[in-house]
Amino acid sequence: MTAQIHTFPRSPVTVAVRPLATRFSLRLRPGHRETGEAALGLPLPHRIGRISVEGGRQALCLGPDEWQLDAPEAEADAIRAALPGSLPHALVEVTDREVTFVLEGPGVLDLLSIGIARDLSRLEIGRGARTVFDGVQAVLVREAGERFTLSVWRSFAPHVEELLHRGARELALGL
Amino acid sequence: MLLIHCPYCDETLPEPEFAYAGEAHIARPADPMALTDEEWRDFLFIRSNPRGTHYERWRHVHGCGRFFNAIRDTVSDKFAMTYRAGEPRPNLDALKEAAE
Amino acid sequence: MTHYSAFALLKNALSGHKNWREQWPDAQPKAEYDVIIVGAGGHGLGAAYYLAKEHGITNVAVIDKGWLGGGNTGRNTTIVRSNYLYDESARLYDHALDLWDDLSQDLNYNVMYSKRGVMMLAHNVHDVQSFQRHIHSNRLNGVDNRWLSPAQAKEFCPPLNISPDARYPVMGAALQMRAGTARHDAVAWGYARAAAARGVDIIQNCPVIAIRRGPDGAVQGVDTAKGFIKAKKVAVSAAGNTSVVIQSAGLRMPLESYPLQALVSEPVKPIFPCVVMSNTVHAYISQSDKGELVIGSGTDQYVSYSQRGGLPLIEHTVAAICEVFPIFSRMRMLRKWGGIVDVTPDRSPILGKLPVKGLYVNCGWGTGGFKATPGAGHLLAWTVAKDEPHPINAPFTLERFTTGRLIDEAAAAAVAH
Amino acid sequence: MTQPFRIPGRGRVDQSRPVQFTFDGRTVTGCLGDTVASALLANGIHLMGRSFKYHRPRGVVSAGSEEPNALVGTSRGPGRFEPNTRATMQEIWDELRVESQNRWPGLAFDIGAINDRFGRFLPAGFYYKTFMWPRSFWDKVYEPFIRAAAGLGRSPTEPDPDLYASRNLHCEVLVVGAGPAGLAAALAAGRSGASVVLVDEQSAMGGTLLSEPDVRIDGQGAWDWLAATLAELRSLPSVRLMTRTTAIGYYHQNMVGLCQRVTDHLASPPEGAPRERLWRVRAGQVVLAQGAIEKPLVFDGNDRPGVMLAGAAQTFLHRFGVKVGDRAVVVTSHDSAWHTAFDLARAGVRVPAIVDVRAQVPPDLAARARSLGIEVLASHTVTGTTGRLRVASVMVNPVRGDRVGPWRGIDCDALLMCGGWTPSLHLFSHTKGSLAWDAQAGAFLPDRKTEDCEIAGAGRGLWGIAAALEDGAKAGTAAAKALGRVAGVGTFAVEDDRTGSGVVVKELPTDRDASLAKAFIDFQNDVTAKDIRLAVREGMRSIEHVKRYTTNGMATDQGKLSNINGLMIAADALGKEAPQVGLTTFRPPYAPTTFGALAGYHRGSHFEVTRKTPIDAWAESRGAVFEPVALWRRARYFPQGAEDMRAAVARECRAVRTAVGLFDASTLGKIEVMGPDAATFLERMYTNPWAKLQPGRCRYGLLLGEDGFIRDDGVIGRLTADKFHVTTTTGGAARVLNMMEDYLQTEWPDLDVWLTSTTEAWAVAAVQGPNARKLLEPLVEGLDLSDAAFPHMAVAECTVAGFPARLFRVSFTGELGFEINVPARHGLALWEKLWQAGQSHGITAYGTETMHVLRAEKGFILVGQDTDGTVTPGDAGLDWAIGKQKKDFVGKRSLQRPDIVAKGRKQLVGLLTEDPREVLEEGAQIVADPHQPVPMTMIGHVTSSYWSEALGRSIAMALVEGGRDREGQTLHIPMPGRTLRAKVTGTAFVDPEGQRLKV
Repeated sequence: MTAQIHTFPRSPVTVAVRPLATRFSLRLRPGHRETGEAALGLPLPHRIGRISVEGGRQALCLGPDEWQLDAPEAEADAIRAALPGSLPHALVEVTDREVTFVLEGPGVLDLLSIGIARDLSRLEIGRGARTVFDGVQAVLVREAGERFTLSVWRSFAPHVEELLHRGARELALGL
Repeated sequence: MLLIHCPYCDETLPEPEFAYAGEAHIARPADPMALTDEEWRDFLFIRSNPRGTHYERWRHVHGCGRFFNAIRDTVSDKFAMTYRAGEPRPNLDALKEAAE
Repeated sequence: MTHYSAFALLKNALSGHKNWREQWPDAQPKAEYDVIIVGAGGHGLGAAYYLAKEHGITNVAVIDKGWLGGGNTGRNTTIVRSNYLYDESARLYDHALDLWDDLSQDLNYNVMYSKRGVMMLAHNVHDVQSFQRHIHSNRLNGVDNRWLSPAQAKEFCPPLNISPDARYPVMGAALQMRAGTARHDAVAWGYARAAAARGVDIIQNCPVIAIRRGPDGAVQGVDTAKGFIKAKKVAVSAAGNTSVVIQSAGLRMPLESYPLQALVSEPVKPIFPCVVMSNTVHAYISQSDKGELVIGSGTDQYVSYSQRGGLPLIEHTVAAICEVFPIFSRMRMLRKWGGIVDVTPDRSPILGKLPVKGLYVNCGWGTGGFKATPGAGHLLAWTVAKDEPHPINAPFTLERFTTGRLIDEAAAAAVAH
Repeated sequence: MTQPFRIPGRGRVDQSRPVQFTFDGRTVTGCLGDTVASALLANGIHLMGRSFKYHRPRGVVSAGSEEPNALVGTSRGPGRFEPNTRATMQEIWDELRVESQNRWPGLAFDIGAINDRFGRFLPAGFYYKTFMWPRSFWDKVYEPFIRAAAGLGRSPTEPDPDLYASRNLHCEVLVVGAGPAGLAAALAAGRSGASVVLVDEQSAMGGTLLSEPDVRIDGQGAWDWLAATLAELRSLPSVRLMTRTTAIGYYHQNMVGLCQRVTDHLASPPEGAPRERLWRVRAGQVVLAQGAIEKPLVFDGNDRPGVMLAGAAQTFLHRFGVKVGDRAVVVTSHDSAWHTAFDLARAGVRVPAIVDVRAQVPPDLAARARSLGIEVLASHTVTGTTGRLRVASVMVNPVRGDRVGPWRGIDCDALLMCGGWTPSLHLFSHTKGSLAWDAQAGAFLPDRKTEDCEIAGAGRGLWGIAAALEDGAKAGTAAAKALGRVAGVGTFAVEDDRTGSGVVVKELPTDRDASLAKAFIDFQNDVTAKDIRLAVREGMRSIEHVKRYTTNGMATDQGKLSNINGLMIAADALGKEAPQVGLTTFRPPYAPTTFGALAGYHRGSHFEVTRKTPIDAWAESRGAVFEPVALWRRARYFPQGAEDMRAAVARECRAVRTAVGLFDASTLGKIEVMGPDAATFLERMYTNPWAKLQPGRCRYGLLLGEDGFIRDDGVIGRLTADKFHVTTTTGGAARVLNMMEDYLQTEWPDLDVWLTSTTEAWAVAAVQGPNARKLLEPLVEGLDLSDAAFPHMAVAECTVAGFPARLFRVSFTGELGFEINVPARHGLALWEKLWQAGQSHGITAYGTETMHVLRAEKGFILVGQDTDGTVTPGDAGLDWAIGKQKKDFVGKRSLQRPDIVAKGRKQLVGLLTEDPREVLEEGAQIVADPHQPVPMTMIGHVTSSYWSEALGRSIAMALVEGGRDREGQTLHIPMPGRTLRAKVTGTAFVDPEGQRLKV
C-alpha cells in the first residue's frame, strides 16, 4: 500500500493513504460508559457518529455499544491496560484490519458520491459514520469541510483506491 | 433503493446500508425440545407474508450494526415506522389515530 | 374451435381476416362448478385443460383477479429446462419437458418451444464439482445434460468471454440440449383456448375474496368480487398471492413473496443462439425471436407485492451480463419489469393436497415456474381429479416442512470452505 | 449541391461550421449542432430506415427520442459501434459513421420488402396459428426461419473500450424537462434557495421554446428570454443544469435514475472520460415537466418517407433551419398543426392545403391560412398517399356525416400530420401513480400520486407557453414550500402564444376497403389498425392482451407514438370508452439505456472486488495458480517447471508428510468473541461444549442452522476465561458473524459478550509436517513448543520471528502442525522468514488443492463440499462433536424431526476403488445395482476424491444411504461407457489413530 499522494492535473481532490496509528474496537454497555470514560481518560460519545478527542486519543461512536478508538502507537499498551477486568467489555485491536485513505479538496463530496449513496453534505464537520462505499463497508470521518478519511478493510483497499483514482481523474476532466 | 430510518442512528439512510432479516416478532422458543414437530415447523418456516402491513426485521449492517423492526406496506413498500429490537409490536391503528 | 393451420391462415387472408373466431369467450361465473382454479396463469389454465382433456371434468372455472396470463406467466424470461439435481426435481421438470415437446400440436397453438439448449456456466472449482454432480445424476436419471470445456462453451455460444483473466473466468459449462425457451403468452393463450373449447369457463377481472369452508371444515366454494361461487374442490395456483388466498381458508403457508425483475434489450439481428445461465454472477440471458436480449435479474431482498423493483439490482444484473458477454456493453436496455415470486424455505414447489378437504395448492415455484407449466398443470389436474397426488408430485407436500424431508436444490449448491 | 433544404440564417445550428459524416458510406455535410436526422433532411434525404416486419421504406417521423423509424447504426471506430441509435438524437461530428438498418442489399432496394407484398398473410399473431405441421419441420425449418428474421440493427461484436461512470446525487428539487414549465419550476424553486437539479434529454435546454421563437415572454423574444433565464439559473449556486441527460426511471421514495450522455456528441473525447454516466438522484420533491408527444394520424400510407409529425417539421424548421420539403400538405385534428403550416409558408415552403378532420375549424386560423394562400379543407379526410421512397401525393376526400366523398390528389413531397398531443406520464407511471382519462383533453392525465412530486405543463394537458410557464412556476413554488422554503409565484407576460384544441380520432374515415388499407399505428413494428381490430375480434379484451398479441407499443419507442391510437381503436372495436379498456403500464427506462451506463464502474476487474491476502504477492511471484473462493483468490498450487496440477500437488503432499509445508491460511474467517458470557454464548451457538475448555486450549467447533443442517465449522481457541478466537470457513465468515449477531442481539441480549471480526487483522501461516517444530522452535520466544508444554490443540500468545503472534498448535493435515497468526502488516515478512528458516528443513509452499488432499486423507470434512446444506452432524459422522449434556443449541431441536432420525439417511463414508489408480470423479453417482435400467436408483454421490500420494492410491469420500452400515460392501459408480467398483470404508485413510500428531 503506497503512502504517496495521488493527484491528477487539475483534479479538485487528492487521494492519499494515511499511515497506521493504533485502532481498537471498544464494546461495552451504554450503562457502563462513564466507567469506561474514567478508565480511558477519554469521553465516549453516546450519540452515533459523534467524535470525542482527548490528548492524542479519539473515540468515534459507531453503535449504541461500540466505539472506534484511535491513538498513537505508543499509547496502545496503556489503552489495553486501562479497562478493569471488573468492567464487562470487549477491547480488540483492529489496526491491521484497516487501511485509511485521506481525501481532500473541493471535489471531495463529488468523489465520494461515486461510491456512497447517503447524502454526505449532511455529515457535519468533526463527525463520522460507518457506511458502504461501492459495496465495501467503510468508516468515514469528516475532518474538515473538504477533508474526509475513509477506512476500509485491508483486502478491499486496492479496489476502493482504484475507484477513487478513476473518480479523481473524471473530476479532473470536468465532464 | 428504499430509504430506511434506523431507530438507533435516528437517521433515514439508503437501503445499501441495510440488510433485510425476515418477519419480525417470531421469537425463538425458550425450550425448543418441548415443542411438537408442528410447533417447531411453525417457528422455522411458517410466515404471514401479508399483502399489506408487514412487521419485519432489518439490520443496519453497514452502519450501527443493530437489528431493528419495521412496519412496511408490502404493496406500496412504504414504511409506517421502525422501532428497536425488543420493543413490543406497535398497534398500527392506534398509531394512525394518533397521527390524525 | 377453428383449427389453426397455414391453410386456415390463407383462407382467412382472402376474406380479410374477418372470420377468425374469438380464442376464448369472456365467461361470467355460474352458480356452481365441480372445480374452481384460482389463478389464470399457465399453471392454472393448464390444470383446467388437463382436467377436461384427461379426466373428463369440464365443469371447471378458472378465476383471476386480472387478465389471464398477466402474472408471472407473462413476466418471466421463458427458460425451459430440467437438469435438476435431486431425483424428485429431475422427474418433476422432465415430466414437464416431455409435455413441452408436443404442446403446440396438442393445443393446436404454436407455443414456439425452442430447444436451443440451456448452458449453465461454472466459474470456480465449486461450480465444477456441483455441475459434475448434476450431470452424473441427470445421466442416471435419463435427463440430458453434458459437460462442456470453455472452448466448447464458446463454440456453442460465440459471444461468451472465456478469457482466463476475467474476474469470473469460465471453467466449463453444463449443457442441456433439450432445454430452451418458449413463447410465454402463447402458452397461456393456447391453454385458455383449448380449455375453453372443452367447456372450461375463464373468468377474468374477478378477484377472489375468500375461500369458504363449511361446518365440517370442507371447502364449499369461493367468495369473489362477482359473488359466491360454489365448488367442492378449489385449487389455488396464484403464485405470489397464494398465501393471501389460502390464509382466507384459515391455513398459513411456508411462503414468502419477493419482487423479481427482468429486462429486455433493443432488438438486434441474431447474435445469441442459446440460453446461458450463470448462478455465480447472476446472469440469465437468451435472445427472443424478435431479437431482444431477454435477461433475468435477481429478487430484491425484502418481501413485496409492489412489482416495483429497485435500480441497483438492475445495475448488478447488467454488469454481470457485460462481465460474461463484454460485447453487449453498448446494447441498450429497452424495458424492465417486475413480477412477484413465491418462495418456499427449500426453494422447491408445494404441489398437492392441503389439510382441508377439497383444497389443493400449486405454489412455491419461486423463479422457476414457467419451465414447469405443462407439468404443474398436468399434475395439479391429476391430484384434484383423483384427490391424491401423482407419484411425481407426491414428494412435494406441505408436510415435508414438518418432517424435514426437504428438497433443497439451492442448498445443494451451497458454497463455503 | 449541399444542404439544399437548409434555410440560410435560420435555426440554432452554426451554419458557418460545416460537419461531414457518412451515411451508408456516402459523405453528408451538415452543420455544427445538427442531429443526424436534421443533417440528412437538410440534404433532402428522408429515407432513413426500414420497418421491422414488412421492411417498408421509412423516413423520420419525429424530432426527438420517441422516433420509431429513423434508427441507425453509429460508429466511431473499433469496438465503438452501436445499433438502433435515434437519428433524431445523435449529434453529428466530423467522421461519425452512420449506417441504415434492417435492409439488404441496400436501403433503397431491400429484398426483405417481399414481406410487404405478402403482408395480408402475416396478420397479428399469425405465427401462433401456423408452423405446426409437419411437426418435424419446426426445429429444422420454421424456427430457424423465424429467428433469422429477428432484429433491427446488428449487435456489436467486439468488447467495448469505453468507460462508464455513476454517481449518487441529492437535491431538494429535481425538475425533469427544461421546456417552459420546467424552466419556470426551476426558477421558482431555485430563487427560493432550494438546491435544484434541472435535466433535459436534448443537447439544449428550452423544449418547445426552441421551436417556437416567435412567442414573446416578458417583452422579449422567446430565445432571448430563454438565454436570460438560463443565465439566471446558472448564476444560482444551488442550481445544477444537465443537458443530454435522460430521466430513465422513477423509483421508491423519490429516487430518479438519470443517464447522462457525456461524450457521444464529441468528435474526440478526452482520454479517460466516461462515455455515459448514471446518476441516482434522491430528491425531496420531483417536478415532472416532460411535456407532451404529438400523435400521428392513422390512415392508409401514413408511413411513407416524407410523412411526419407537424411538430417535428416545426422543430426542424426553427431549431435546425431545415425545411422538410418544398410542398408540404398538413393533415390534422388539432389547431397546433395550423401554426406549423403558417411557419412553413412564411419560410418559403409551398403549403397547398391544410386538411382538418374537424367540421368546425377556428375562423381566425382559417382566415390566416387563406391569407397565406393555403387552401383550407375542413371536414376532410386523407384516404391514401402515393410515392415509393418518398411521398408524392396525398388523396383527400370530403366527409359529410358518415359519408366519405370522392378523393382528389394533391401533390406534395411532405405530409405533416397531427392527431393531437399525449402528455408524457411515463415517469409518473413508474411510481404507480394512477391516471384518469380526460375527455376534454382526450388524454390520460395524472390522478392519484404515490410520491412527493408535481406534474406541470403539457404533462397534465395544459397547452401553450403561457399555461406551461404559469403551471411550472406553481409547481416549483409548491415544491419549495413543501420543503419549508419561502417562494413567491412568478408571473409571465406572454404574447403571440399558441394555444389551441383538437379532437381525438381513431382511424381516419375512408371510402376504400379498410381490410386492404395499411394504416399504421406502431410504425416500427408494422402494427396496423386492422391488426388491433383482429386482436379484439379474436377475444383479446384487455389492452395488455391486445398489446402482446399485436406487439403494438413494444417497439423501441415503447408506444410513445402508438399507445393512445391503439387504445382508441381497441376501445372502438370493443364498443367501450377508452378508460374502461385502460392503458398498458409504462415501464422503465423512459428511453433505451446502454448496458455500459448501467454497469458503470463494475466492468472487468471491478465487476466485483478481488480480495488478496498479505502473502498473495509472494505466491504470485512464485508462479502460483490461483482459484477464486468467495471474494478471495487463493493459491491453489505452486507448479515447478512443467509440472501439471497433479504432479505439483503430489510433490506438495509428499513434502508435508515427510518434511514441512507452508500454507497461507489468512483467508479463514476470524471472530474475536469477548466478554464474561463468551463461553455461554458459544455453548448456545455451537454443537460442542465450551464451558470446560481451559484457556490455552482449542476445540473443533461445529455450527448448525436452526434447521439442523451443518452451516460452518472451524477451530476455536480459548485465550482467556472471557476471550475466544473463533475461526470460520473462508466463504462463511460474513454469514457466521451475521448469524451470531442476530442471535446475540435479538434472542440473548442479556449476554455480556461482543463479537469483532478480526479476519483481516491477522495474517496466518500454517506450518505443517514432521519438521514443523524444528523449523519453528528457533523463531519462537516466550513459549516452550515441546509436546508436553504445548500439546496438540493448544494456543498461546508469544513472539515468532520477532513479531507478536497468536500461535495455534492445530492440524488440518494430520501432521504436526502450527498456525501462526501475526498482525497483517507483518504477514509477508513472517512468511519470508519462515521460508528462509525452512530451507534447511525441506520447506515447501502448498496451496488449497494440497490442503484438500491432506485433510481428505485424514477424513476431515470440507463444509460445502462434503456437506451441501442438507447434511446433519450425524450424516457427516460428527456426532462426537455434539455436547451430549447440552439442553439446547442452535439446530438441536431440528435433529429430532422424523426424517432426520429416520434410517437410511445419506452418511459420509470412505470409498476405495478396486483399481487403486482410478481416481473417481467428484460428483459421480453411486448405485447398489449397476444392472438396473435408467432411471437408476442412486444411493449416494462422491463428495471428495483425490490421488493420495501418501497411500500411493486413490481415495474418496461419499455420502451414501445408510453408508456406515455398508462398510465393507462394494458399490458401483456407473460412468459413461463403464462402471467402476469401490469398497465402502471409514473416512480416515492415513494414520487413523492420530499417532503423527502426538510428537
